[in-house]
Amino acid sequence: MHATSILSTWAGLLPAQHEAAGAAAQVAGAVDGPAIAALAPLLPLLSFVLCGLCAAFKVRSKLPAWITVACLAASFAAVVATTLDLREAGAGSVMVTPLFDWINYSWGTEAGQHFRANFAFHIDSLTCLWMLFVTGLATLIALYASEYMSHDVGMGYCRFFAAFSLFVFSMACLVMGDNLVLLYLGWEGVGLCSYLLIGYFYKKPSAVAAAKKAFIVNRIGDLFLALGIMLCWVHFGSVEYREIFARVGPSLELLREGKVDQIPGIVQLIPLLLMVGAFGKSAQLPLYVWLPDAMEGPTPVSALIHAATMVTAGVYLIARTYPLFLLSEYALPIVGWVGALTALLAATIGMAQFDIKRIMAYSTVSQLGYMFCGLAVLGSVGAAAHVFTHAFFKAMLFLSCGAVMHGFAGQLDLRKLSGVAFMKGWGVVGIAMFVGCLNLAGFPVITAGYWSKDMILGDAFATPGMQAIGWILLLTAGLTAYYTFRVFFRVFVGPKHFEPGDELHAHDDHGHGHDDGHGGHGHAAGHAPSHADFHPHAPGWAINLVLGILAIAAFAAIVPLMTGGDNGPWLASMVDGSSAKYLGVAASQAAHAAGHGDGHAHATFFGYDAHKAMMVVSGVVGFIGILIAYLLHYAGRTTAARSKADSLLPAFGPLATAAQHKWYVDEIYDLLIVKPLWVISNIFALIDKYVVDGLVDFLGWAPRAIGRSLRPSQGGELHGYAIGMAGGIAVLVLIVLLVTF
Amino acid sequence: METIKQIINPYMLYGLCVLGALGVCLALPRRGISPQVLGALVASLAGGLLLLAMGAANPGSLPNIYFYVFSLVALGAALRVITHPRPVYAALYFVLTVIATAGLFLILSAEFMAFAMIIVYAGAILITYLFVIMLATQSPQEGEVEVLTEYDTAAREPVAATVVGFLLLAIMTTLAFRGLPDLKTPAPLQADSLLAEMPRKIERALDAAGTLPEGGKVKLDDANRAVVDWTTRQVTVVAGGSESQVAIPDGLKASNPDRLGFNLLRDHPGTIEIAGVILLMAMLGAVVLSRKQVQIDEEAKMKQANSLAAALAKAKIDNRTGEGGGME
Amino acid sequence: MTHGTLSLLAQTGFPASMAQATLAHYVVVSLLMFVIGLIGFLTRRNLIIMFLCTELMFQAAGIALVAFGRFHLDYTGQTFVIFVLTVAAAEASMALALIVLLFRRKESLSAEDWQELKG
Amino acid sequence: MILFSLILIPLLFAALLALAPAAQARSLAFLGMLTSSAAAVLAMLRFDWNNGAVFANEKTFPWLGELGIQLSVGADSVSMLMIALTALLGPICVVASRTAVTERHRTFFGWLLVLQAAMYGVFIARDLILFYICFEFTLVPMFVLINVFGSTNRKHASVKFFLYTFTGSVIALAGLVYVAKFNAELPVSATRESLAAMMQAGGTPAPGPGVWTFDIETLGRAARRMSSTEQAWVLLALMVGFAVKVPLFPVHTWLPLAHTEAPTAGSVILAGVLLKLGTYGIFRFAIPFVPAAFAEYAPLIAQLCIVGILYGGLICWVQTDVKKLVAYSSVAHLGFCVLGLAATNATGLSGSILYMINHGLSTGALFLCIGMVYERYHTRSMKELGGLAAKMPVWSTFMIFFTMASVGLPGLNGFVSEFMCLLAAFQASSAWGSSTTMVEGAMDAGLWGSAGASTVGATHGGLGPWYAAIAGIGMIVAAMYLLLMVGRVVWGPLVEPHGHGGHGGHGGHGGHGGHGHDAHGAAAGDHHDDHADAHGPLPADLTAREIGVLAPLAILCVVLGVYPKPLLATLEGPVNQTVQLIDSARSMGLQLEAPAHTTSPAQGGAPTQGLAQ
Repeated sequence: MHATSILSTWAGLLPAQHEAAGAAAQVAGAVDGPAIAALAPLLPLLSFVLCGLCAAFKVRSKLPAWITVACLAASFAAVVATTLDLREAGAGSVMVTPLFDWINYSWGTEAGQHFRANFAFHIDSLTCLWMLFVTGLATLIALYASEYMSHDVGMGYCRFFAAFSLFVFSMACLVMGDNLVLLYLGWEGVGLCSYLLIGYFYKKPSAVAAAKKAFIVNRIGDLFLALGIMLCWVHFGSVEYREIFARVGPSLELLREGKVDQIPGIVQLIPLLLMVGAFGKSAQLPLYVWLPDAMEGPTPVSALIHAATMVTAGVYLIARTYPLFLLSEYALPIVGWVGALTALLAATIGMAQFDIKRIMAYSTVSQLGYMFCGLAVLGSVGAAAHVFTHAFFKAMLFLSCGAVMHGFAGQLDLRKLSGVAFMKGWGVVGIAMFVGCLNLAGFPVITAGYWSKDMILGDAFATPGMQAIGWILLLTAGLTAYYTFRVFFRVFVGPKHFEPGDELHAHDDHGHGHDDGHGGHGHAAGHAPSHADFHPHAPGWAINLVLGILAIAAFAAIVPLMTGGDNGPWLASMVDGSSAKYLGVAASQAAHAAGHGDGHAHATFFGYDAHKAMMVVSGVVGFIGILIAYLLHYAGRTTAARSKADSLLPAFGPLATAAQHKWYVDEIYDLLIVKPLWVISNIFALIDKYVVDGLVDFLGWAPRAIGRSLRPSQGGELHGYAIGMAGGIAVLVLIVLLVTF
Repeated sequence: METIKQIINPYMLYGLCVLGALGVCLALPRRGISPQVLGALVASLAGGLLLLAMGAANPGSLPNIYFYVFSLVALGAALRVITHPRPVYAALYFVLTVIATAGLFLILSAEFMAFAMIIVYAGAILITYLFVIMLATQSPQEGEVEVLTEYDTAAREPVAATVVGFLLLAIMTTLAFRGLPDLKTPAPLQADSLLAEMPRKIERALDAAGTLPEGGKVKLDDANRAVVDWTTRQVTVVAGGSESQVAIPDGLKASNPDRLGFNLLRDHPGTIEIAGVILLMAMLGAVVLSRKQVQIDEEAKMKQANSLAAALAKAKIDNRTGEGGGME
Repeated sequence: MTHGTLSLLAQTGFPASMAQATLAHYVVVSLLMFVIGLIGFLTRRNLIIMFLCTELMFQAAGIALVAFGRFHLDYTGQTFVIFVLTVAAAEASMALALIVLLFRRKESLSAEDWQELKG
Repeated sequence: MILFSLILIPLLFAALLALAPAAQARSLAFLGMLTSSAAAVLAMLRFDWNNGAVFANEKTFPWLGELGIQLSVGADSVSMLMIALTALLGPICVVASRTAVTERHRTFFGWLLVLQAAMYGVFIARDLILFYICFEFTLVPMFVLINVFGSTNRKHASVKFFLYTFTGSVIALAGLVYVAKFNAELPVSATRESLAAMMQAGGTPAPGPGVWTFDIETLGRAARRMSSTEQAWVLLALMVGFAVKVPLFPVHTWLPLAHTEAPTAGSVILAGVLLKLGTYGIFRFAIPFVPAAFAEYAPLIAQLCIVGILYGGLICWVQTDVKKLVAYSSVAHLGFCVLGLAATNATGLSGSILYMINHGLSTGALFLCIGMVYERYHTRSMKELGGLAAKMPVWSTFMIFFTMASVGLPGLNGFVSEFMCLLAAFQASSAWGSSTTMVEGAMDAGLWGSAGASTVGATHGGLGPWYAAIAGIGMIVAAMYLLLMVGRVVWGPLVEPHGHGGHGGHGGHGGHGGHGHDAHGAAAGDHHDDHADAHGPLPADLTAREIGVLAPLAILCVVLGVYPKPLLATLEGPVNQTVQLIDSARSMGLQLEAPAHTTSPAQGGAPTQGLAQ
């Protein structure tokens, strides 16, 4: 018994699984999910392990890429299967697939005396929606990367795909976790992978710094998320979604009755804390600064992690815990304003940048702001839809940029590239880029981006008190259209012209890249002679295939948006079938009632129905943006570098410069936070050395010093003894004098 | 404080102590410019004032004028002893101190001690000192200016020492003055009973006065004391078997050495023995210490060691035995 | 010195008494001399002078002893001065012998040169 | 007996080592470590993990009967886990020191074995004196290891380490002896009397109140009967001793110095086990002996922890010495650990004990990693090292891995314990409750918007969300300094100390031949023969032996991060028992204090006045 107990305790997954299953079964309304759902995260994990082994055995082929693609594809299939299972279970159903116990202990039998955060997967329609595009896009981008990263075969290749797989695993945990702690695991896990992948070119100090920045800024958000989780647990006695949502009921009742002020303050505080976590991960003000820098990573990483999936985790978090957000008076308005301001700020910065990848990064920040606004204006469907469509077209845009970067030796400056779409072998890239730009700009009717953006704008104008946000978003939409097509008109059309980059990012530390990577070009007289030989190396089949699929998918994204079954469009039904719409309609109505008193009336846009009006207005705004971009960057452009727009630049004065320098936000942060902290740290170090330790040293030194100071008196010097004797007598006599006084 | 005030105002006492300290401090030799004369003047001033100020409230009980003369000379010479850079002069000043002290002893009616002091101290001990000083000081070579040694010209920590010294002075004077008025004045001697112990002296005095009968002797009792009737100051004299009463001459009394001798020999015989032993041991010690032998041994040892070292070094260098070196 | 002066100085035998104020004068002289000797001992570095200073202190002690003896009409004070004298002589002989010895070693009379005697 | 053998086996091998030829010292030490670890494994197998609170394998020998001192051992699950950690790190240290220690093998390995025995002794002791002897005796081997085998400033470091911790422990001993004295002066209860009459086999009376004994459990029972003033003083004495060992904020300064100067094995043991003696002491003595006082002063302790977390973390951030950085990070990390203890709830205590183990694994491994680099480059300065990923990919992987474990990345071991400690601090607030009678509660109710909010997850305690929030900043700071270290040392352009960086192009060399050490070896051989000698036979990247040292730690990091359930399960017993002690002390304190406050002025006033008159 003794000997076997430890073994049985450690024995492994099987008994624990039963335990967890039993525990889960106790929770009301929980349906055991399909085991296949567990494959969705586990297959990427397997891929991670295999890639790790490849690295250990120094595999010098594309094997890790194929492993990753295969595993991710299988994972995608598992998600699809799960989704089908879920549909069978019926709309709004929730399934739980337990795996094994994680942090699970108790100190009593009462409620709240048992902490349980297990490896178990919460499967509902929101999960499936997210997992579908995460695994799907991940598969495609892994395929893209297999070619894109090919120059690193045998070196960073295994590392790249290992981290890539680990990312998908973490993302799956984030999305599928059945409790907030598992979400936190995924949350930090994707942060780690982001860190590892941004720092992929680890010899570049800027990449290392960017990776560090991303991780630390994210950690700030993570802290608040963790505090939110703790508060959640203290209040609800659980971190599992099912139990939280079950216990949030009384408060929702209060909300429905309009007694907002009776909702406990703790509950209202939870979303405020969770929100900051979301801001960190989704690069919103004031924590957005890491995302543009994160473009130091390889482009597939930018596409998958920093555009399509990871950065939408914040949106997911809010959508997932939407009932909690509804309870707070302040949470959603704050989210909305932060989102709107971020959208505008990032758009203004994006307009002034020249690095096309950075423009895309700022555009991502801006679009994430849109999504947050969508959530804030009680349009979680719109937000989810925008996440969905944005994932496709933004990934495509990044991948197109990546292809350009790949082909032109790291050249990303839009002043040094022109007419790329018309070069030989670049057609697919050009088309993909065009499709992406149309979507991002919100070209009316035919693009998915238009519809999803429209939903958010409509909701914003339809929600009382949120019109201001709506106007900001509308302005941002125009700016977005402008800077998107600025890139397109400058880089992909117009006269053919290119200057190769100094060096391909990936090549700077790998010898073989130098010879063919350094290209020359006739126009670039200033470059090294070898540049004359430079030929842009057009993308291969994998890249083209992926771009093609994505281009189609970007359009196809309209389908789930617009069509569907009985419960409205598919996507809407999926969102509504989850916690993101959990009692949402009633709650929002109640919130409106509480806020204004005039019940169900939607706000209107100049007397028109906001949703219908937006279809027109946003389309027009998008057109105007594109038109301006055309006039400034295509019609008036003479060479690659010069266009009429440049002459307009001085008109904006310091504003343009400031926007180009990202409104000096990095510098301000550095000045206000990093520098003082550094100074304080140094002061602390000095205090530690001289005060805290000095005190200790003094305590050790004092007896020695006393002894040392007395030592000369015993130095054999006659006078010393004599004076001691005389002084001693004086003291003695003095004592006698005083005593006998 | 009350008791001190009978003798001197305490503030004046302490003030003069400070002044004296300042003076002594200045008078001590030091490197560079040292205001020795000024210091000496200040110190003497302080001492003199102190002595004058004491008992000024009751002029009748002041000591006589010679006390001031002798004490100031003694103290001034003592100050010079400790301030003079040349040991020889210091020793000579010490002689002066001894002589002045002897003068004080005279005032205190201790004539024997006064002269013994001069003879033993000034005559013997100080001469020994001078000898040693001569021995231990190199005389300047021909045409060479005598240079004082550094340890003679610069006092060591004069301030600290002076402060300690005068602090001690202030405390001790306070202590002494506090107790002095409480001392009970002893009753004057009723009779010079000690004279009875010295029958021969009485005999000689009677003889000199011519009152002693021929062949007469002073009558002794069992303890060999003269039989004296102090009320009439008459001593019993036995002359040829008959006793007669003879008056003791007026001026006759036991002198200072008499009394001292009696005190010393009758009251403190053991102490004398001890003193004798001390003197003997000192003599032996001095003889042993100053034996030339010791030094020779040391020198010989050193030479031997040196030569051995040299021999070894030599052997090391040219690989030869150092016998020659050993013989040196 | 004339007879008169001497007799003035040395009142033969012990005079009837001595005022306390007068005793105080002698005590002060004695203490002053003692302190001067002490200061000398502390400040001078020449071994011989230091010994001279101890002699000074002996002197001071002698004055006090004689004065108190006089005050108490007792000769023991003077007797003790004799003993002091004896000890001083003994000490002087030993000390001077030692000084000579030390001087032979180091050619110096400085007390500071003999710190190693601390053992 | 199996537990006694844990002490005896290393000592026996140490004695053998002293007699054996120096050439065989290494293998003999390894054998000794393995044997003792095997004994530990055997003890673990015999332990009933389901009843973690029961002290198993108890064995008692009489020793000094007059004072009731016994050789008494036993282990509950907390002890067993600490023993497991010790048993793991011991052999690893021997293997890791294979090339690092180049001379005086017998001294090094002999003392390492003695240290191992002393550490085991601390964890298994059931008698206070035995505990204390072992507790103090860890200092001697560590002193020798630092003093003889340390780097440049080793003399100062070792003396400071010894004196500092020794001073603290002596004060702790005073507190413990006071408890023993208090126990001895208690009246012998009636039932006790009859029990005391029944002498034990050795002729000593059974431990209990009224007799001199150092039995930990008896003393614990007695100590809880002390007055609150006495409890506070005893707590102070104990905390001084244990806080120095931990080390908590103001008394931490010996640690960076000792870590920096110690040899690798010394650092690993120091960070891995020796620091845990402090936290273990708090858990084993401070809390059960004086639970009421501990609960009362827990906020103060927690505040010190938080200061340590932030202050230590920020100091890490500006260090240039890698080892010093990790050493200061220990100050911050142990701050979390003690914060969990100060939360005085089950979450906190479990988390804290887990933290002890996890910190031992991850920080121990970090020290091992740094030691491996030090062996190759003979420097620990971040200014002289950089971009080692190019040259040492395997090492870099491990380094990043353990850094992440140390940062507290979920999925690795650090997270579970760190999260639990923070959660414990968060929930441990009396203000959470619905008790509006308390002023604090009323204020907080106002803050949270509503009274009577359901807080099912809250526990009693003096901390609160602010403690967790501020301590949580430590997580951010931890990321800042550890990533700074990784960014400098592992990533970035290759930087090597002078004499190492001369050969080969920085980038090209790392890129082409970075995987094999052949290229490096050849380059070194061509250009720098002397330096090839200087770092001995070690290749550029890790050897199989070094990987073998790090791999078990890495595996454990993952396993404990993903599946801490068995540990948590077995810790429930002792932890819940301790929490009950605290809770009962707290409730009793509330009952006792209330009347005491009202009556004491009336009663206590009169005699005071009488005295004054």
